[in-house]
Amino acid sequence: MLISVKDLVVARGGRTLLTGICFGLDREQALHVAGSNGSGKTSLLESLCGLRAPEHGSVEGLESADVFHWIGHKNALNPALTVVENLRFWCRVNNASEDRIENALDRLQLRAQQHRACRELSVGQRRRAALARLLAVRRPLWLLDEPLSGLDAGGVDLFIEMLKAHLALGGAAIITSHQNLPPLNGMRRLQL
Amino acid sequence: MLISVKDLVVARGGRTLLTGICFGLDREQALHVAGSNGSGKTSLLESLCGLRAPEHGSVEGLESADVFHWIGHKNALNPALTVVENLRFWCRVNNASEDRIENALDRLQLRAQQHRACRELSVGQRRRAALARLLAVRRPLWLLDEPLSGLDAGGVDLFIEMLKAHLALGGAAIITSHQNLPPLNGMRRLQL
Amino acid sequence: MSALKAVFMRELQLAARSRADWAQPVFFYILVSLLFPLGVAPNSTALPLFVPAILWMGALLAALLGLERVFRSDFEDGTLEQLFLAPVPVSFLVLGKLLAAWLVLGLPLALLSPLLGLLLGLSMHAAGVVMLGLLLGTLSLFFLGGFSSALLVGLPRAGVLLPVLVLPLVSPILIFGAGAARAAMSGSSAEAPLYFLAAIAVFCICLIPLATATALRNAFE
Amino acid sequence: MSALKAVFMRELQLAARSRADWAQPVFFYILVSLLFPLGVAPNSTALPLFVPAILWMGALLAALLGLERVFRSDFEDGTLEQLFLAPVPVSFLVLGKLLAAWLVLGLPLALLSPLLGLLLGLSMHAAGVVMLGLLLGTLSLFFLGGFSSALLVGLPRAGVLLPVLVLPLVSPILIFGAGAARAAMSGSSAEAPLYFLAAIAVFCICLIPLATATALRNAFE
Amino acid sequence: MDKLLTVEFWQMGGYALYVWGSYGAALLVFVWNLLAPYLKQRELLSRETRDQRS
Amino acid sequence: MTLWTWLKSLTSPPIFFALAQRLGFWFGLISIPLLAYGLIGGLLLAPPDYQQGEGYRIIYIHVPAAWMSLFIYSLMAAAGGIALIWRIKVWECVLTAAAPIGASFTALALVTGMLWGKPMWGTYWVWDARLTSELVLLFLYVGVIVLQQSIADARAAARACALLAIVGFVNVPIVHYSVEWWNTLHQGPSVTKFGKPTMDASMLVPLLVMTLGFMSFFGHVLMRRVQNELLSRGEISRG
Ligand code: HEM
Ligand SMILES: Nc1ncnc2c1ncn2[C@@H]1O[C@H](COP(=O)(O)OP(=O)(O)OP(=O)(O)O)[C@@H](O)[C@H]1O
Ligand SMILES: Nc1ncnc2c1ncn2[C@@H]1O[C@H](COP(=O)(O)OP(=O)(O)OP(=O)(O)O)[C@@H](O)[C@H]1O
Ligand SMILES: [Mg+2]
Ligand SMILES: [Mg+2]
Repeated sequence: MLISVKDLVVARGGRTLLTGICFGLDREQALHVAGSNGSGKTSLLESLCGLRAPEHGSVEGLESADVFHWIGHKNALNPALTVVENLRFWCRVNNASEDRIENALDRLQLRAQQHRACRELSVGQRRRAALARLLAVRRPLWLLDEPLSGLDAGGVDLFIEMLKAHLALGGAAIITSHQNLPPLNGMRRLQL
Repeated sequence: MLISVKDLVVARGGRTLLTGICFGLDREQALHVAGSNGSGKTSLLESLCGLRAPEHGSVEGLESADVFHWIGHKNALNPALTVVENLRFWCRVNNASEDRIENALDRLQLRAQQHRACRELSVGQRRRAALARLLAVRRPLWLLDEPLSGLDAGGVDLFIEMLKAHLALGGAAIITSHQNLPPLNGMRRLQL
Repeated sequence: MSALKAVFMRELQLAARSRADWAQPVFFYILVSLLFPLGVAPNSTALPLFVPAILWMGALLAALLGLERVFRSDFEDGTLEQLFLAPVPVSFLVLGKLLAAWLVLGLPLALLSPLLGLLLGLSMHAAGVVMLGLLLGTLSLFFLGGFSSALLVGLPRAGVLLPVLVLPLVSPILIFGAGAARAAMSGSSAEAPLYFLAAIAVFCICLIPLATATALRNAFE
Repeated sequence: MSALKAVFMRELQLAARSRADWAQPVFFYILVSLLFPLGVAPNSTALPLFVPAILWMGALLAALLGLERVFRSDFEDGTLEQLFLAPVPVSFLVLGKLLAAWLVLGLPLALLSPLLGLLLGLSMHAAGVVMLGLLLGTLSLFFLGGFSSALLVGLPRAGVLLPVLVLPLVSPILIFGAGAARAAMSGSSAEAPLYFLAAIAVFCICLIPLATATALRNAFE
Repeated sequence: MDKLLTVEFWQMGGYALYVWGSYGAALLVFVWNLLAPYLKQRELLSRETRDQRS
Repeated sequence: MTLWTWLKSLTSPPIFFALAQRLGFWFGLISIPLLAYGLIGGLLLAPPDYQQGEGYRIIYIHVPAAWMSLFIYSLMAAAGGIALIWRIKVWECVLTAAAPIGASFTALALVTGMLWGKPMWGTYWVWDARLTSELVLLFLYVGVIVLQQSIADARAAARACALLAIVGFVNVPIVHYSVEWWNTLHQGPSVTKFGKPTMDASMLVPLLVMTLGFMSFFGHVLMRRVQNELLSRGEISRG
């Protein structure tokens, strides 16, 4: 089990949003968390990765920070730095080698933009740069909040490919998305 | 004609993105602008509404500010103010009456959140609050940049309903979206 | 007009929401004025000579602290572009915003100054002149400062750049203001410099909003 | 360690983005210190008495203005949450960030101060003491400035408490710093206050990153 | 022109330091103003030819 | 050159570039004899002052430099106005190109003023209105330069500088009239009182010639810098 969640209760601003969340995720499995606006998907993922203390319940498997990746609604790109500089920074902070950056940029088709400051990128290009982090630093579990937002059709396909390859390599992923994801092997759906 | 665009050239940071854009839009017509990430959809819409000077070409029909609504990637909601306060502010700045706010909130199902500060809303709820401006202040032409981003399935349906009603009332709209919009009467598609 | 009022009221509303925003400049002002004498030998007889300069510089620097963010949050959350598309001249809206900013951040400084002045040993009369001067002076200061921060909106290190632009612009105000206070202290008439300050304030209120609106617009393109 | 270095280098990189960046703190400091004399009667002979206070105020302001956004922009663009999930203690990263900020903004001020002091009429010896004092003092001031900006990000409501938290820490720095300079000006030994400043600096470097990290953590919960 | 060779001229009635200091400063300003744009232009033009070649 | 092409050259980067080439050359050429005569006239021909002796010869640097500092800032404000109203790139370049030159002349006026003040007033510096406002003028120039370098986009930067130059222009009359408004140590207008200058012609003529020399030198450098500005913006492609 990469992650196992038991009886999780998530609350925001004094309102209980989710109760009794239980699930476990093994290698080569993915979970698509779906739910309407404000149902608590982002709050759930933040609780899983430890940014937010859950009201109750336990999350096992994510104690060490280098097991998982978290990509939220925000891209965590410094607007004044270029795409490459941002990625390099994240590799260094996470003690990872910088060799995979090139490959990550290739895969996300950001080669032409790699030396441009992130403030000069379009919204979708910025999202791609954020996703490139997943490939630049390898981690077994991905926690992704709306990874498809802002991506064009080609970008969505690219992401699905990335996800497939990740699962095939023994990774796992928890993904929220309002768009339907194509059925993949090992993908389950959690409706909030 | 609500808007007529002739031979528009759009450039960003010294790179020419689009050339020879020509179209006109009448009442009860909508234009779906589609294109890959970075193709210049946002830049085009910003040029149309006058935030950005086009390199070349002319845009007619948008000289007066109270003809059109612009909703960009950013929601223009002050995080410290509540949803109602934000909407009221925009009504006042635009010299519109505040009567329609209630209705707008109802339509976008934001009634429960109306007195919460926008920083405490989920991403989709914030997008809904931004879209509520369309109903709170009535304008014949809508320029919307990715209005569906962050909306759940219900939210997308709501938006399509809004759009239909707007067109039926003699309005027009230019919309960028990476998601497919359902075929509507009077809707055309512009592929960049 | 109603749009100007809307912008003005919103600023006040926001200020009431986050008290930290306006508490910081006031705190800084007190800090500077009270710590300054500590930097000087205790009981120095020269201190009174410097009180006007301390009160004026303190107010100026405190105002800078607040001005840095007048336009930034609006720029970042997209409010500014909407304001550009409103059916009202932007300079109007800027006027409302800056007046409100002055009311929230500048007025408290001016009202506080006579108190600090008395603490530092000014006479009643001189303290009054300092307050009057600062009432007028901070007004110009906020308009010039707002203009400069509009020039810098969106830049990552606006905080340090702002003083570099503002201080030269406001130095005449500082000279007149401290001059008025010094005149009051020495018993001569402080009217002329105060009139000068009033003239500058009127000039700033009338013309600076136009320049500021242009500067903001420039930040988009 | 490599993470600390990464954060440190990124700050420097950001500072180096625009060509004029290195010059900003310098101009900033020159302007602040030269404007003070403007408020004083022309040719006042008492000016040198105030020079230490002027130089220290400039440093305080630089710390507050320059650090206003250290954590805010990272918070807003999502960098901060990623840093919390990095496999390194956040207080480490905070240390890197604040040291870099000091290097970019604080160190130039300290190095410049003896020059300004000489311009404003300090003796050679006193100018040296001012520089030493500022080297130590700006370090503490920058850490405190970073802490207060973290408080504003993490606990916006605590903003009003800011004075209560920061004031007791800032005032000894200013008192000792200016005291050292005064001692040097009057020819007596400035060692004791300088040691005190060093002690405060060590204290700040060791403990403030921890407090700052805790304050930042609150931004999420 | 003989005046140039007299010591009195160079002493400037005791003001030599100030007068020649001023003229020296002026010389510096003039030289900097001439050189800076000249060097910049050379760099710009060479960069452009390099860009065109590549 | 007809009037029409002349006007067009003021708006079209490539044409202005060529014009700047020629103008720059002529300005440079003219400045040589003017400066030379100014130097000879000022240092050799003009008689010593009856009060200040030889020390007054600093005037031939100080006053032209001070005048230029005011003139160039005014020019920048005017260029800024033109650039903002008609959105003409060439004038944006004129504005940003003039700033460093103006700053250098302002610094020169300050340095020579200080060097003159020591023998005349006994001190290098006093905080009086004229001296202070000239210092402030230097900082205004610095502000424009720093602002320009801080904004990445060249056009946005130039337009921001234009606004700053216009708002900062209020300082120019303050510098000029400071000696009349406040009683200062500094010399009142002695040259600029047209009609009856209080200076002898043998002293005055070299000063005026020197000023013209400074002007045309400024013209030469300005043209060079405008060319650079246009080149670095990629407005000119030399094939
Ligand atoms: C740092 C010190 C000084 C500064 C910053 C300074 C600045 C200036 C400025 C800005 C002007 C031009 C004023 C205008 O055209 O409106 C000027 C003119 C002049 N200065 Fe100075 N000055 C300084 C020291 C001196 C000294 C020491 C003297 C001589 C005793 C002097 C003599 C003059 C004269 C004769 C003029 C021409 C006045 C006229 O006819 O307009 N200056 N100076
Ligand atoms: N500030 C800027 N300076 C320079 N270039 C920019 C700037 N902003 C965007 N660009 C570039 O302009 C192009 C168009 O950007 P735009 O935001 O219009 O794209 P878009 O079609 O809206 O893309 P998306 O689908 O990702 O939103 C992109 O290639 C982008 O990199
Ligand atoms: N800072 C906050 N304080 C209080 N309540 C909050 C805060 N942020 C979000 N909420 C509330 O918590 C609920 C869940 O928010 P969350 O962001 O997790 O929703 P979500 O499922 O991610 O929605 P979306 O699909 O719109 O992204 C929402 O009802 C929201 O209003
Ligand atoms: Mg969410
Ligand atoms: Mg876009």
